[in-house]
Amino acid sequence: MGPLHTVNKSPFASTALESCLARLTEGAAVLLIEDGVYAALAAGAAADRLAEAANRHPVYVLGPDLAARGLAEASLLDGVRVIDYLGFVDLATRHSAVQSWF
Amino acid sequence: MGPLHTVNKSPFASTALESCLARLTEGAAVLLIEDGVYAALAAGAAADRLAEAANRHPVYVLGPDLAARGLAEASLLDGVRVIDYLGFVDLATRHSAVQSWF
Amino acid sequence: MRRKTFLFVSRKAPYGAGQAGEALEAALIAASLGQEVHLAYLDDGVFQLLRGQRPEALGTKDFTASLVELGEYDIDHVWVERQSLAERGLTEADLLVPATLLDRGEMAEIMAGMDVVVSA
Amino acid sequence: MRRKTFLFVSRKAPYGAGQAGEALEAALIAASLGQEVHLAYLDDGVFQLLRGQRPEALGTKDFTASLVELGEYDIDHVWVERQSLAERGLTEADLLVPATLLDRGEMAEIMAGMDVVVSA
Amino acid sequence: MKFAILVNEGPFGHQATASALSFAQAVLTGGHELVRVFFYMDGVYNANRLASPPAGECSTARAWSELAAESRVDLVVCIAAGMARGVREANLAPGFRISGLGQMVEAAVLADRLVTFGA
Amino acid sequence: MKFAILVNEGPFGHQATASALSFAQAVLTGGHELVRVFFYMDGVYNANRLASPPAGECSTARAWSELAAESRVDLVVCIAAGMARGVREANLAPGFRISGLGQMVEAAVLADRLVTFGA
Repeated sequence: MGPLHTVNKSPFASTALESCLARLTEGAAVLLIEDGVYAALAAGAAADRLAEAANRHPVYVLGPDLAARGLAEASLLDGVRVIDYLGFVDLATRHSAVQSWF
Repeated sequence: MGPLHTVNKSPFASTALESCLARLTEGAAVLLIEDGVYAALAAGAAADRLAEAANRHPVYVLGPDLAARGLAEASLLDGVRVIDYLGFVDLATRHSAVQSWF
Repeated sequence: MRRKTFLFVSRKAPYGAGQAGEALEAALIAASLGQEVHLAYLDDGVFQLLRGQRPEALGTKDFTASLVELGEYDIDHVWVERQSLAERGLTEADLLVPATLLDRGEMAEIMAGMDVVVSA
Repeated sequence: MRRKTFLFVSRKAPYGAGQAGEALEAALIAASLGQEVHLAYLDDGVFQLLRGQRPEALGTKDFTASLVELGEYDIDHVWVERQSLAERGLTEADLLVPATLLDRGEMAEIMAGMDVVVSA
Repeated sequence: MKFAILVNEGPFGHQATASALSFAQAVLTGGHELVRVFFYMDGVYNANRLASPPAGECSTARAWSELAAESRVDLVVCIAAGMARGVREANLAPGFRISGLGQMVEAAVLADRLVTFGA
Repeated sequence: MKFAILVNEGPFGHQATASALSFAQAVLTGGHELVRVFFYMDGVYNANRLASPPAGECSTARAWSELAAESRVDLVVCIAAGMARGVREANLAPGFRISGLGQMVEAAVLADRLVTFGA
């Protein structure tokens, strides 16, 4: 398995997500945390780019960070999977390393 | 006179400059400080948008922040004026208020 | 104390690295001291006004509790930029407080006309 | 101590809000402890390698002094992304240390192949 | 599996600390081993015993201390980053210890995964 | 003209403090009045007397203290932000005082311009 990439910045404020998505390799996965979760909004301007990445890589979003921000799962892009912290730990075990983008 | 807008983030990492330029009003000026000075690089990908704003508004860049980063004045976009901290204070006196973008 | 117009500009999403709560606190103090306080929400700042936030799990205070009490501080000027909402797929119905929606140019004029602008 | 491959990834410009110096310090310690250390510069991180920086006026230490001593720490792997340079109008001649230029895909493969990735 | 955590942000106005804490708890709940939490850069502010959050907020320093007490997690503050920011033995919260950056490198070597939170 | 300065970032890993200090010095050099410097949010870390920067770096806390001593500039640390971050009377650098947010508002009213540095 390739690395797990975490992104914690809003795609509307920072280029961190875009930068991460441009460097995904075979077997890599993306986990959106903190302000990174806003990228998963289906109706947001950043959705197309993430949807394209989600066709080739698993994309996860941290549920507790969605809830804190008042974002409903129903508002998320199709194909994005919501996980909790135990799921985050589990993903980390199943990937070769964890790389943070901020 | 309108407000003086300071921007302290790199245009390659943050949307702060773009956001600022989209809200300039008659008589407003822009001062690039800290990592904001990278926006003034003539050969950089952010140059066109700044050049367009510079046609309608004075655009300044803080010299000490250029020097710290190893950026030469010769590498800057035409029309961008380099000032020092005394110049920054002077600009603040000549504008109605100072608004920070970060 | 002389009365000035204060604008508190929120451009950042809450929680991640924002100071939403501390900025709002400053606005409430300014209002308590008799200043004319305006709140402007643009860019990711509009996420601060989203209904249904539950930040307790992050260990941080729910600053939105102060938002719904703005009227008690005589803060009547809550400005939200329409384009910022639209870019994020949000509408006025998603906001937890009554606000006045402005176009980008109107927001720019509001910001340009204030005595004091505090960004957060 | 077991020997692992460590990659220190720099994506931020120096000084503004960067931890260029602190990240480099960590890399030097890892090398001193016998680890295989790689440094990757991409996005605004390439600005850290620009010749002619004079940060003394900002009151911060000139971390570029450590950069030129990388060889003494047996750090031979300095990777710079070609596209990141180009987007900023920079060329290899602007860099203050010898580095290996990589295309975006090559950089991605380098990052994906490390035991430990530390971002700064 | 063995984990190490690196915290690079201070406890207020940044979510990174809360994220790191939740991740640390989940590592333990998931039956894994947490080798060490290393506090670097502004992360050292987490270890300041004098910090007392406002009513309604949770003290992350206290939460780390509790984690250390309950689960014997090794919490290490970088000495250089701490000195620079005024975090020293005199104001160190319970459960933290001060040491060098080598402890971060060692943790990354001993653990199977290093996970960074911040900046 | 009368100026007030608001500092919202801590002294390490952020240039905002150095920028604010240079601006403050230029205000005075330019013959203007500096009504007050208010330290809010992570800016309160500037007032920590215990901080001692590594060799080769300038101590901004010391530089603020010098500015206060030489030019009688009023340096005010927000009490709530300071409490939350462990900056208190006990570790306050010389020349700083602790007070409430009202002092920030008052400074903005008394001054002709408020200039914010950070975050």
